[in-house]
Parts: sequence; C-alpha cells; structure tokens
Amino acid sequence: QDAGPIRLGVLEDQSGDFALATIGKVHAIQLAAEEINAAGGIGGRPLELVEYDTQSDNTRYQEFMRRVLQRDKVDAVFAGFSSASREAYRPIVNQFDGLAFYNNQYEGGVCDANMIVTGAVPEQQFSTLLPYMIKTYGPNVYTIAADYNFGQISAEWVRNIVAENGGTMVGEEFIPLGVSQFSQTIQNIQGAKPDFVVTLLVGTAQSSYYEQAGAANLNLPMASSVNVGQGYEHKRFTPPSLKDMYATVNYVEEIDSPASKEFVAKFRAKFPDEPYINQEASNSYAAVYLYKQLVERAKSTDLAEIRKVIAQGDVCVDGPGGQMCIDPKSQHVSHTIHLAHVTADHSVEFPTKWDAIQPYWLGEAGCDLTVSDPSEQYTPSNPPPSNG
Amino acid sequence: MDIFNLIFSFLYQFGDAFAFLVLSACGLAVIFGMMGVINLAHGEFIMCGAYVSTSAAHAGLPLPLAIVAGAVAAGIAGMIVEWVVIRPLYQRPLDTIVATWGISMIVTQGTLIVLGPSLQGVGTPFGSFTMGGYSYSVYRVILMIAAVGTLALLWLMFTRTRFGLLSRATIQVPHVAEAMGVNTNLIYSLTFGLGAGLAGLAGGLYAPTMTLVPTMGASFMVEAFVTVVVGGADIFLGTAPAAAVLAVIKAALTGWQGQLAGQIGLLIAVIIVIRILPRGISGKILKERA
Amino acid sequence: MADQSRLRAALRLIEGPQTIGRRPKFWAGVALVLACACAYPMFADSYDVGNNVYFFNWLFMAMGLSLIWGYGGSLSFGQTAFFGVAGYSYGVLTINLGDAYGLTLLSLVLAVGISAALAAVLGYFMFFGRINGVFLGIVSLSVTLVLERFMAQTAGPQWAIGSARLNGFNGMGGMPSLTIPWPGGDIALFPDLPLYYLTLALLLIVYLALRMLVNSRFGNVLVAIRENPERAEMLGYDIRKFQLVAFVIGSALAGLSGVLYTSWGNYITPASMGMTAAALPIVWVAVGGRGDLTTTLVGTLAVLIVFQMLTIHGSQYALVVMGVLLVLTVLAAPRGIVMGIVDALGRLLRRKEAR
Amino acid sequence: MPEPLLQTVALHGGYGGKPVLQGVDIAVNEGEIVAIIGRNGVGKSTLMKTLIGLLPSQSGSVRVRGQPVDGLSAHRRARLGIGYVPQGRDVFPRMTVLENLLVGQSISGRTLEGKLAEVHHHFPILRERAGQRAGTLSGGQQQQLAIGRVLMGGPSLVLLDEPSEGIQPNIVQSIARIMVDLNAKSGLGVVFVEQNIDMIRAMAQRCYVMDKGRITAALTRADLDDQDRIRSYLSV
Amino acid sequence: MAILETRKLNKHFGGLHVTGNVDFALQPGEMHCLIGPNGAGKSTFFRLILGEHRPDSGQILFADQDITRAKPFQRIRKGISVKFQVPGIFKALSTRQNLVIALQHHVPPRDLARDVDRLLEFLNLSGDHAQLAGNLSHGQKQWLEIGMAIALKPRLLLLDEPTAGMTPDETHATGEMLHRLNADGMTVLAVEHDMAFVRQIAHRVTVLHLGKVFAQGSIDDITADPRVARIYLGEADA
Ligand SMILES: Nc1ncnc2c1ncn2[C@@H]1O[C@H](COP(=O)(O)OP(=O)(O)OP(=O)(O)O)[C@@H](O)[C@H]1O
Ligand SMILES: Nc1ncnc2c1ncn2[C@@H]1O[C@H](COP(=O)(O)OP(=O)(O)OP(=O)(O)O)[C@@H](O)[C@H]1O
Ligand SMILES: NC(N)=O
Ligand SMILES: [Mg+2]
Ligand SMILES: [Mg+2]
Repeated sequence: QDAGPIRLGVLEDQSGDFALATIGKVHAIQLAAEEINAAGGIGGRPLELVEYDTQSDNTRYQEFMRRVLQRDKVDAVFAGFSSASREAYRPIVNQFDGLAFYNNQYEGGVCDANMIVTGAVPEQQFSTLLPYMIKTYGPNVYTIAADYNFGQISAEWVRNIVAENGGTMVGEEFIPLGVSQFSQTIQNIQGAKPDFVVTLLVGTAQSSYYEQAGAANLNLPMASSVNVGQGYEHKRFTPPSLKDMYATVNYVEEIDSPASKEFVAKFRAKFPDEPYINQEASNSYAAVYLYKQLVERAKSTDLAEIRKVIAQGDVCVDGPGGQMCIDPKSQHVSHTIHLAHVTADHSVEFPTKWDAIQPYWLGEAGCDLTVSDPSEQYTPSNPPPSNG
Repeated sequence: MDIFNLIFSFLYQFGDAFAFLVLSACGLAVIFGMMGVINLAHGEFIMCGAYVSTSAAHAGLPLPLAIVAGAVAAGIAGMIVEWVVIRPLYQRPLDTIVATWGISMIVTQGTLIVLGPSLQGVGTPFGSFTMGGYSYSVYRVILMIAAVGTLALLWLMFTRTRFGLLSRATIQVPHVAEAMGVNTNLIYSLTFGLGAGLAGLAGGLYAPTMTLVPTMGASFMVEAFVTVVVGGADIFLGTAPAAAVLAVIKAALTGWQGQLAGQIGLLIAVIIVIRILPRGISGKILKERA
Repeated sequence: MADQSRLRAALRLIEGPQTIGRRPKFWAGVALVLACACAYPMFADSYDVGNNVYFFNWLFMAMGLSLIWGYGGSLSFGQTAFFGVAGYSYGVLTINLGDAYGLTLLSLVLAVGISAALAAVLGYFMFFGRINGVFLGIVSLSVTLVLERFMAQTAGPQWAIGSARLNGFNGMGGMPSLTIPWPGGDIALFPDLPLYYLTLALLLIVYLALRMLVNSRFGNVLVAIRENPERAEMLGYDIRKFQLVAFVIGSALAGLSGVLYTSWGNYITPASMGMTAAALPIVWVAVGGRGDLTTTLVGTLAVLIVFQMLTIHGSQYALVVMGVLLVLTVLAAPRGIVMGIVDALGRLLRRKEAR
Repeated sequence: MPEPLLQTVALHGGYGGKPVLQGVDIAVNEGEIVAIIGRNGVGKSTLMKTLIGLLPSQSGSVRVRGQPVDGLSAHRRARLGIGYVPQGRDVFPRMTVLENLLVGQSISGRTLEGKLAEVHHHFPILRERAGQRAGTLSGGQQQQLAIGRVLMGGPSLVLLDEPSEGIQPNIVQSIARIMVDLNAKSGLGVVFVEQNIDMIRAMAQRCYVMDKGRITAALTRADLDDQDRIRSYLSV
Repeated sequence: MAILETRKLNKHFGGLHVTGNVDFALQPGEMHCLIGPNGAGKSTFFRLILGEHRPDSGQILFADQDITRAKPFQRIRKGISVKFQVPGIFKALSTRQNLVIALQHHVPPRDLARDVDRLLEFLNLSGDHAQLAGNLSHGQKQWLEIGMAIALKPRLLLLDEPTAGMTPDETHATGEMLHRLNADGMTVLAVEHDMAFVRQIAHRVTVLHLGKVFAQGSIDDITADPRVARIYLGEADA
C-alpha cells in the first residue's frame, strides 16, 4: 500500500466572495505538488491532489471534508480561507481523526491536534507592527475592524499591545461584513484625531474603505495585519488611496529576496495570469513542503507518527518569505515577518523585517498539544482553563 | 464641533445614505413596482454597469460618459434578459425569483471566469473639501445630486410621457392594453431595460468608490430591497420617501452607535414600518388620496 | 369502534385533491422507493450514507415551506431564521445539558419548540397585522438578516449562555450529536446507519402527516386562502388563524432541519441565516414544484444532489451550470421539475404507443 | 359586393388543448350592428377574444376588410381600428379614470381632437371622477369607463362583450342610443354579445345565435321583434 | 324584530359621501331588492354590512346584535353570506373543490361528497365539476359563486347583481331558486338592475340614490314613481 500515491485534499474557495484571495492558494499547492512529483514524490510516492471548489460556502466545507476523508481517503487536507469555514470543518476532521492544514493568517488560538496552521497569528503580526507604528507616527490609535471573530479578537490584541507600548486607543469601530459605505466611519476617525489607523477589514466589500477614505482626504497612516498581504488592495485601487499603509506579512510577491524571486518566477511560469501572489499562496506552497518533510521523517502518513515528528520541535522549511518552523505545543509555525510599506504610488518597500517570530501565545497560555488535545479555539479574553 | 458643522455633517451623512438607497433602489423599484418582477439579478446589473463604466474609463472615455456607457450597457443587457428569460414568466411572477437567481449565479461566476477575480478601479475624482475641521469627498455630493436628478427624471418620464402611461396600463391588465393597440412586448422590454439601466447607472456612479469584484452587486441588495418594499408599489410616492425615512434612521444610528446599529436599525425599521403600513408608504398615500 | 373509524377517516386523507398520487400505482411506487431507501445502505459506503442524511436534513425545511408558500400562499423568505434559531438552541441546550439520558432528544424537542414559538410570535405579528405578499417576504427576510448580523458579532466571551459560547461568525461548535439512550451503551447518531434510518423514518412520518393535513378541512381552507383570501374570509373562516398555524408548523419543520443539520456536523453558523441561505429553500421548493408535497420532496432532493455533483465535477463552471439549469427549469417546466419530467415521460410514452 | 368589414371562415379556437369554437362563420358589413346571443358557456367570449387576437385561432381564418389577420397580434389588429370591451370590464385599476381613457387612444395611435369631450359628453360621470382610481369606481361606472375607453381611439369597429352588464336601465338605453348614433353618423360597426333582450332589440340590426361553439341560426331585424323567438334561442 | 338593521350609517371616501345616514331594516323572511343608479352606494352598503369597510359612524345590527365592530368572518358565522358583484371564486381550484370549501362548514365529512354532487346538479355545473373554476365562463362563475353563498345555509343571503350575464331563462330559474330558499326561511337582500328579476322576487324594493334612501315600497310603487324613472329607470320600464 505504501507504494501508492499520497493523496492531498484541497478545499479552497475558487468562486464566491473569497475567490479573490484564494484561487492563488490552489495554484500554489498545484505548483508545489508538481515540483515534488518532478523530484520523485514523497519517499518515492507521488502526490495526488483531490480538489473541490467550496464556493465560499461553509456548508460545502462540511460536505467535502467528509468526502475527502471518508470517500477519497486522503492523507491530509489543505482547507479553508475564512475562520468560519475552518470552524465548520474542524468537527469533521476531529471525528475522523484526520489532518488538516489551515494555511491562512487568522485571529489565532486554535489548539487542535488535528490541525496544523501555517498562517501568521496576531502576536506575530502586532507585536512587530504596533511598536514600529507608535514609534514612527505617535501613540494615538484608532482601530476599524470587521465585526466578527477575526476583527474582534485582532482588535483585542491591538488594544493590549498598544497599551503595553505606551499608546492610547482613541477609537475603535466594528464594521459588519458586507458593508461597503464608509462616510460616517471616515468622519468618526477624523473626529478622534488618531496618529494612525489600524485597518482590520475583511472581504471585498469592506476594502472599499480605502478608496472612500482617500477621496475624503483622510490622509492618515494605516497599519494592518490582513490587508495588502491577502487582498492586494494596493494593486486594485488607484494610488494614492493606500498611501502609507503598513502591513506585517510573512510574504508578498514584492519581497526582494532570492527565494522570493525564484518563487515568483516559478509561479508566473506556470500561472502567467495570476493577478497577485499573496502570503496565503506562499503559506500553502510551504505547507506542502512541510508535509513532505513530516511524512518523510515519519516514514508514514499516519497522524500519530507525524505528530511524533512534530514533537521533536525541529520541523522547518525555507518558505518564499523565510524560514518556517512548526511549534510542537500549538502546531502553528514561526515566521519571518516583513514590514510592507505602501508608498504614494502604491509600490511596496520593506523598511524592516523580524526573523523567527514565534507563535508564542497559545503555548504560554497553556495549550500543549504534546500533552493533551482540547480541540478548542482560545482567545486572550477566553484562555485555556488551566490558565484561567 | 459647533452647531453649524454638526448640522452640516449630519446632512452630509443623511445625503450620503439617501443617495445610496435611492440609486440602489431605483432600478429595482421600476422592475418590481411596474412589472411585479422580483429581480434577484439586480446586483448583477449594478456590477455590469460598474464594470463597463470602469473599463470605458480605462479606455480613455471621460468619466461622465463612461458612467452613461455603463448604464446603457446594463440597459441593453436587461432587454436581452427580459426577452429571453422574463417574458415567458409574466403570468408566474414568483417564478422570476428563481430565474433571476439563476441569472445572478451565471453572471457572477461567468464574470469571475472571464474577467478574473477583480478589476482595477479608476479612482474617485474631484478631491475633497474641508468644513469645520472635517474633510469630505466632493464626489459623494455629486452622488447626492445624481440621486435627486434621477428621481426627477423618472418622475417626468412616468408622469409626463406616453411611455409611462402605457407601461402602467400594460403592467396592470396586459391583455386589455394589448387589445387597445399597445405593443405590450415592447413596453415590457423597455421597462425592464430601464430598470436594468438604472441599476447600471448606480453601478457606474459607485464604481469609482468601490471594490470591483464579480460579487459587488450583493452589497447593494439588502438596501435596495428594503427601500423598495418599504416604499410600496409606487416608485415616486414610495421610493423617495422611503429612502428619506430610512436614510435618517440609518445615518442617525450609524453616527450614534456605529455601523452594526445602522444595519440592524435599518432592518428593524423596515419591520416596524411595514407593520404600521402593511402596504408600504405609497399604499398608504394612495389610499388617503383616493 | 368510533376511534377506529376516526382513524380510518384520517388515513383516507393521505389521498385527496391537494396532493398528487391517488392510485395504488402511486403507492406501489412509494413503497418501492421506500424499500430502495431502506436497502440502500447495504450497497453504499458510509460516506454515501452520511451524505444522504445530509440531504435529508434539508427536506423538512423544504416541505415546511411548501406548506406555508405552496399551499398557504405566503412566501416566507425567512425560514432560515427558524432553522438557525433551532440549531443554536440545540447547541446551547446540549452543550449545557450534555448527551446522557436521552437529553439530546429532549433538546431536539425543545429546540424545535423554541423555533415554533418564535414563529408563533412573528406570525402573529405578521398575519394579525395583515401583512401579506412581498411585504411578508421582506419582513421575514429582515428578521433572518437581523439574526444573522446579530449572531455574527457575538464573538466575545461575554456572549455565552451557560457554558455555550455563541462564538460569532465563526459559528458554534462542540455540541454533541443526537444520542439515543440504549441499555448496552448510548447510541450516538453520527452521520451513519442509525442516523440514516432515523432521519428516513422522520421524513416518512412528516411527509404522510403533511399529506393528511393538506387534504383535511384545514388544508382545504389553506388552499382557499392562497387562491382568494377575501372570499375565504367571506365563507366565515378566520384566515389569520389558518395562516398562522400553517406558518408555525412549517417553521417548526425548518427548525427540525436546523437541529438535524447542527447535530449532523456539530456546527451551526450565522451564515445559515444569511441572504444566500435564505434564498435556497425558495429555489428548491420552486424548482421542485411548490404546489405539492411530493414534488417538493423529490425536487428538492434532486436539486441538492445535482448541485453537489456539479460542484464536485464542474470545477469553476459548476455555478454557471447551476444557474443555467435553474433558468431552463423555470422556463421549460412551469409546474416544477418533477411534473415537468412526468409530463415529458407521458408525452414520450404516448408517442411510442401511437407508433 | 364589397368585402365584409369583419368575417370569419370556419374558425376554430379555444384554450390550449380544449377546443371551444367549432367552425364559426360570421360576416359583419361596414356600418352594421350585429348581436351574438347564446347561453352561458357556449363560446361567445371565446369568439370575441379570438376575433381581437387575444386567443390564437386553431384553424380557419379571421378577415378584416378581406385581409386575413390571423398572423397579427392583438395590438396590430387594434391598430386596424378595432376596439374591444372585455366581459367583466377590466379597467386599469390603479390608474385614474382620465388615464384609462388616454390609454384608449392607442387604438388610433394619436390624440383625436375632441374625442375626450365627446366621451365625457356621453358619460358625464367620467368627467366628474376624472381623478379617481378606476378600481374604486362602482361596477356600472367601470363598465361606462370601459366603453368610453375604446371610443377614445375612434375605432371603425367595436367588439362589446355584454356591455349592459351591471348598468342601470336608463344608461343601458343611452349606451344603445350612443352606439346607434355613432353607427348612423360615422358608420361604426358593432359586434356585441348580449343577454339583455331590451338592449338587443334597441341596437341590433342582425343577430347570430351561438351554441356549442357553432353559429346555429342567423336572425333578421324582423325576427328580433319577436321576443319569444329570442327567448327560445337563449333558453336551455 | 328586524333581522338586519342599520342606524344612521355613514361612509365617505375622501370628499365623496357614499352612504349618508342610511336607516334600513329588513324583516326576517323578506325578499328585498336594493336598486339605484350606478355609483349609488349599493355595493358599498353591502361591504359595510359585511365589515369589509368600516363605517365612519352609525350602527349595524344583525338579529338584534350589534355587529358594527365584528370582523367579517364573525359576521358570516352569525349567518350572513354573500355573492359579490365581481365573482370571488378560487380560480385555481376545481369547481367541486370550491363547493367543498364552502360546504365543509356545516356538512360532516361523511355527507360531503353527496351534498357537493347535489349542489353541482342544482347549479347545472355537474359537467364541469373537475374544471378549474377560473376557466368557467362568466355566467358559470356567477352560478358557482351563488352556490358557494347558499352552501353556507345563511339566515341572510346578500346577492350583488346575481343575474348579471345570465340569459333570461337562467335569470328566471335563479328567481325560482330564491323563492324556494326563501320558503325554507332564508332572508334575501339582492342588488339588481334587471327589473324583470326584481319584479319576480321582491316583496319590497328600496331605491338608493347618492348614498341615501330615495324611495321604498312595492315594485309597483317604485316603477310608478316618476322620480325613480328620472334618475334610474328611464323611459322603457317606466
Ligand atoms: N381560460 C380558459 N381556459 C379553459 N377553458 C375556458 C377558459 N375560459 C373559458 N373556458 C371554457 O370555454 C367555454 C366557453 O367559454 P366562454 O367564456 O366563451 O363562454 P360564453 O359563451 O362567453 O359564456 P357567458 O355567457 O357565461 O359569458 C366554457 O366551457 C368555459 O368553461
Ligand atoms: N375606495 C373608494 N375610493 C373612492 N371612491 C369609492 C371607493 N369605493 C367606492 N367609491 C365610490 O363610491 C360610490 C359608490 O360605489 P358602489 O360600488 O357602492 O356603487 P353601486 O351602487 O354598487 O353601483 P353599481 O350599480 O354601478 O355597482 C361610487 O361613486 C364609487 O366611485
Ligand atoms: N482568517 C480570516 N482572515 O478570517
Ligand atoms: Mg362570456
Ligand atoms: Mg355595485
């Protein structure tokens, strides 16, 4: 049986509202699989992808997660963009004791032995971004955030880190998903007179904010953990609406390193029409290589064997944006965090970067998957019970 | 903030909400109010207008002309859709819900396949102005003027032209209008085309201010439906006052408690208004007048 | 004796002017389908069994909407509100009560009851306020959208009922599946054989009960209200009460769907109450043929299966093809896809006989 | 002999699969007023709808001034100068009385000078209630509006389906008078379906009797004066 | 004791007074006709009795009970039923089903089929029992609606132009039928423009004009009244 192909399920939104940010993820996985197969597969076994379009619809994740695990009997699944989709399929992965990679920046806190998260989490993005912004622009911060888990939990992180760094929150506003009109929000921001705005906007409708803020001449520096790196707003809107946007990313296609350049070249060779190669594409690509390494070292696709390898604490790959290592306690990864600064003409420069930033919070808060598997999502205001 | 600026800023926010509600709703109001067709593809006509006007602007057409081009393109698309899909369904208005839902799926996904996940915007023209320490976008004021202008033009069209008369007759008792010598098929086509064109106009007008993606129409839908239904069957007696009432509620709640309150408040206002006026605002006005 | 004849009278209502299928032939067909459905798991793997349970879950909501809309003439655009409320109620109840001693079944009943109670309140508000037509559709849609927006922002830990976190847009998870207490150890109803048979049995019961309902005097009046409410009132019927009762029953069925769905995937999300979710039942029922329970049932199942297949095999074209299918169905089969196919087969047979 | 204004030849028609007209032959000459009588459900209204083109004919032909019009839609037939007043009036309920009248102009496709005043003269209530929504008129008022509406287009032939229904006796008489006058003055042709014997006698020059989708008798003016004879044709 | 009585009943739409201070009383067992010019307010008067319109002022009593504020269906249950001027039937249901819905009020399920068949026979609609009611001819619809009204076995039957569109023979048959129902104790109040029919059935006639009771009496009194001839009858019947 070991001679057959290794099957990877791929559940990503190739249509619907999230397609903009996620089609590239599928392409990245295809690219990595092709490379690996060209180089002889994983331990001699070829990689085979089983792809379904989840149509930005949670129920499709439920249907297809069961399908890949039960019918297609895949060895691992790469799945999900929105956190809601991840929560929709997680019970099913747990039920069948499967292994799912969530290759997406998110609000953090998932402590689940059946999950490996390769996206960046708030402590990695905000502990770097906010001190820089406060030092550069001043202490008064205004947050606008999507009014759901990602936005609310990220905003909580912002609040905490701003306070730790001597800053002040002068305002905080939550925007329901799907809202596209921002006149009142823009006025509220002007009234609060912040030194910079933290924008944690999600979805295509909300990104209209930038154009409208620019048109009203709001002209404030912006900081974000989610924009630029996911939805490439600087490519879609006319300059200068994203002028002075600072985003901490673990990858964007503008990164000027040999690894990045090589990745972009390979990607564009295979997918010449790709509008943008975002950080989730990079994470998905690296995740395939992480999985390769795990299987090769475990000499098996068995989850228990793989987790024994993870427990050794030295599973690392060099991704397009830098080295990524799996943290055994949380099964999240460390990242090189790049500070991307969007200039007035919407080109991107990188004033600084931080190496080997750890996803420390879960582990410190009490999640330790090497010991127990609560299969829960925690937040700073709702930490694991052992710590409460 | 002194009192004058306070009033100005509220008026600006009110006007902004009003313009969005009116422009979102007009096309839907024509198609629903006149034809009884519940057009779930309304958002896709908006998207069509936005895409065409943006592409036209990229191609060098001046923005006002590009917006008109968007409206015209959506109008033509509407006439085609009417001819192929809607016309056989006039006797079964509820089935148009499913048909237009299907069209919406085809258009949204078709656009994604053909044109990719997004379109680069053109940027908002005319810059900004400052008032009492706050800066505002000039273009939003243009949108308010466009909303009022659209209402006025529609009013003239339906009350002062023969088309208005005949289209209302056709919608009310088609077989008799036909027997009176009215080319009802043409009327249907023009009416639907007008509604789609108005949706396209909304798309063209808002295109510079928004993300251009195949699903963008969805962000107009709730507001559009709510306005039309609160307004009731008559476009002028209904849509305009409904938009005004809802805009006050929305602007006040958003300013006071934030966007979520604005959104939920809007929906709850709808429930309350309909409970008080079970046939919408225009139903009430018409009854009083008769 | 009297009881027996009353029972027989009630059973006679399984056939009647309000439902298709009158002759023994039809019932033979039903029995055959049922037998196939019972035997099906022997020939299918457990994925298919679980997947079919998933399809079955939605059928209750579709039949409920058929009752409210197809028979009663009130287009409710907000059945997902009851779906969602029941799903969340089940989650909150079971997370707090646990799954021992058949408490999940109690939770099921309570959750459906809560959605029925909500429907009673909303229905009273609408029907006794003389709201009808599209206005009814929009009020019900507004209610479900308000619930969605509200639930979407309950991410914080302050939004908890007992030990159940509502958990905002990410959705509520961690509720146990339905569990039947059993001497040799409780049977947890994961999407597998026992759940399949349970859902199938529920489906059959609900289908037959609804047939009896719509062919009863109640059903006659309901249909009369759909056709001409003024006249129905002028025959001395308090139409508001009939509409309300139909709405409550139909909404309770939406609630039942919500509970089964939540238990099936151990998950419920505000998106279940959003605009897209709200439109889906209408599409199923309309495409199936809303004026009849059987066509609704068969049509909804067909749409669900076909759409899933398309999503699996159609790659990015799936949604386009679905759209085209919807448009074509509406144009080609005015009475819904099921009657459309029956008619087409009839024509074909006649042509063959003629030859 | 000149071509008849309106003629049907072996006309068959009905609803979908259900045939109602089983070969109807009638001819109406320029300037004639012709009644069609028959019991309920024999197909009189079906004939009228087939004449104006709201129902397709299944076989046979309808000719206007000798030209077959079978391929023409209702609005094109109307443009030939045919006005139609449906049974049950069918006014445009949410439009005002005046607007209803203005729609009638489409028959001629232009505004005919003085027509509005003429119609108002015939039916004063329509001026009095010009701004009222037609759906709220009383039944008889609606019937008057429906007749006034076709007269607005100055038709050369009108098809009236039970014009006296719901109208008070003295207005029934005046409608008959109006039609006879118009016929005398401008040669207006009239085909009308009617049960009201007084009206038939006041208006009709000739009469067709219909039964089971066929014309079973043609009565002359002289026959019409025999009340019992008409009755016998209308009885079961 | 009157079975139906209105006291100073007023209703206006905008500036238009449709009924003005109508005092009207109907004796049990009476066959009464309401006539008057188009727009006199006859149908509106019916709608007031049925509760479809709310009076601006005044009182309506049915069998000495005040029903001014009762809901329409409550009035029907007290024993009033109606055939409207514009046929109100269930168009997408079969003719038979239309009658079932009306009859099931009083008739136990066991007898329902038999009673429906009888009624169909009586209405001359047996041949069309499976036909959708919306596809009946105009006259057949009128019959069907009359059938639904009498199926309720009302104490008071209101008929708004029951014979419109009927042939003289059918009109006559309708009159006979009403006499039979009346003999069984049903009170009838009919609006009609067909004087032959009025003559056939009415014990008494009320003329309504501009919303007011204009004249009242036997049919001979009314037809002899020159004022009624002027406003309503015209020369033929006068
Ligand atoms: N829309 C329809 N679909 C099917 N059958 C119909 C339709 N309309 C009428 N019919 C049938 O066609 C036949 C003729 O109807 P039509 O209306 O022409 O009768 P009519 O002579 O005008 O009667 P009336 O004097 O009652 O108006 C009737 O048997 C009727 O049931
Ligand atoms: N909703 C309304 N708004 C305004 N006017 C109305 C309304 N309803 C009825 N009317 C007017 O009230 C008057 C009485 O109408 P009604 O229908 O009672 O007359 P009617 O006596 O039944 O006449 P007919 O013999 O023509 O049926 C008419 O002039 C009519 O135009
Ligand atoms: N994971 C996010 N951005 O929802
Ligand atoms: Mg007729
Ligand atoms: Mg009347």
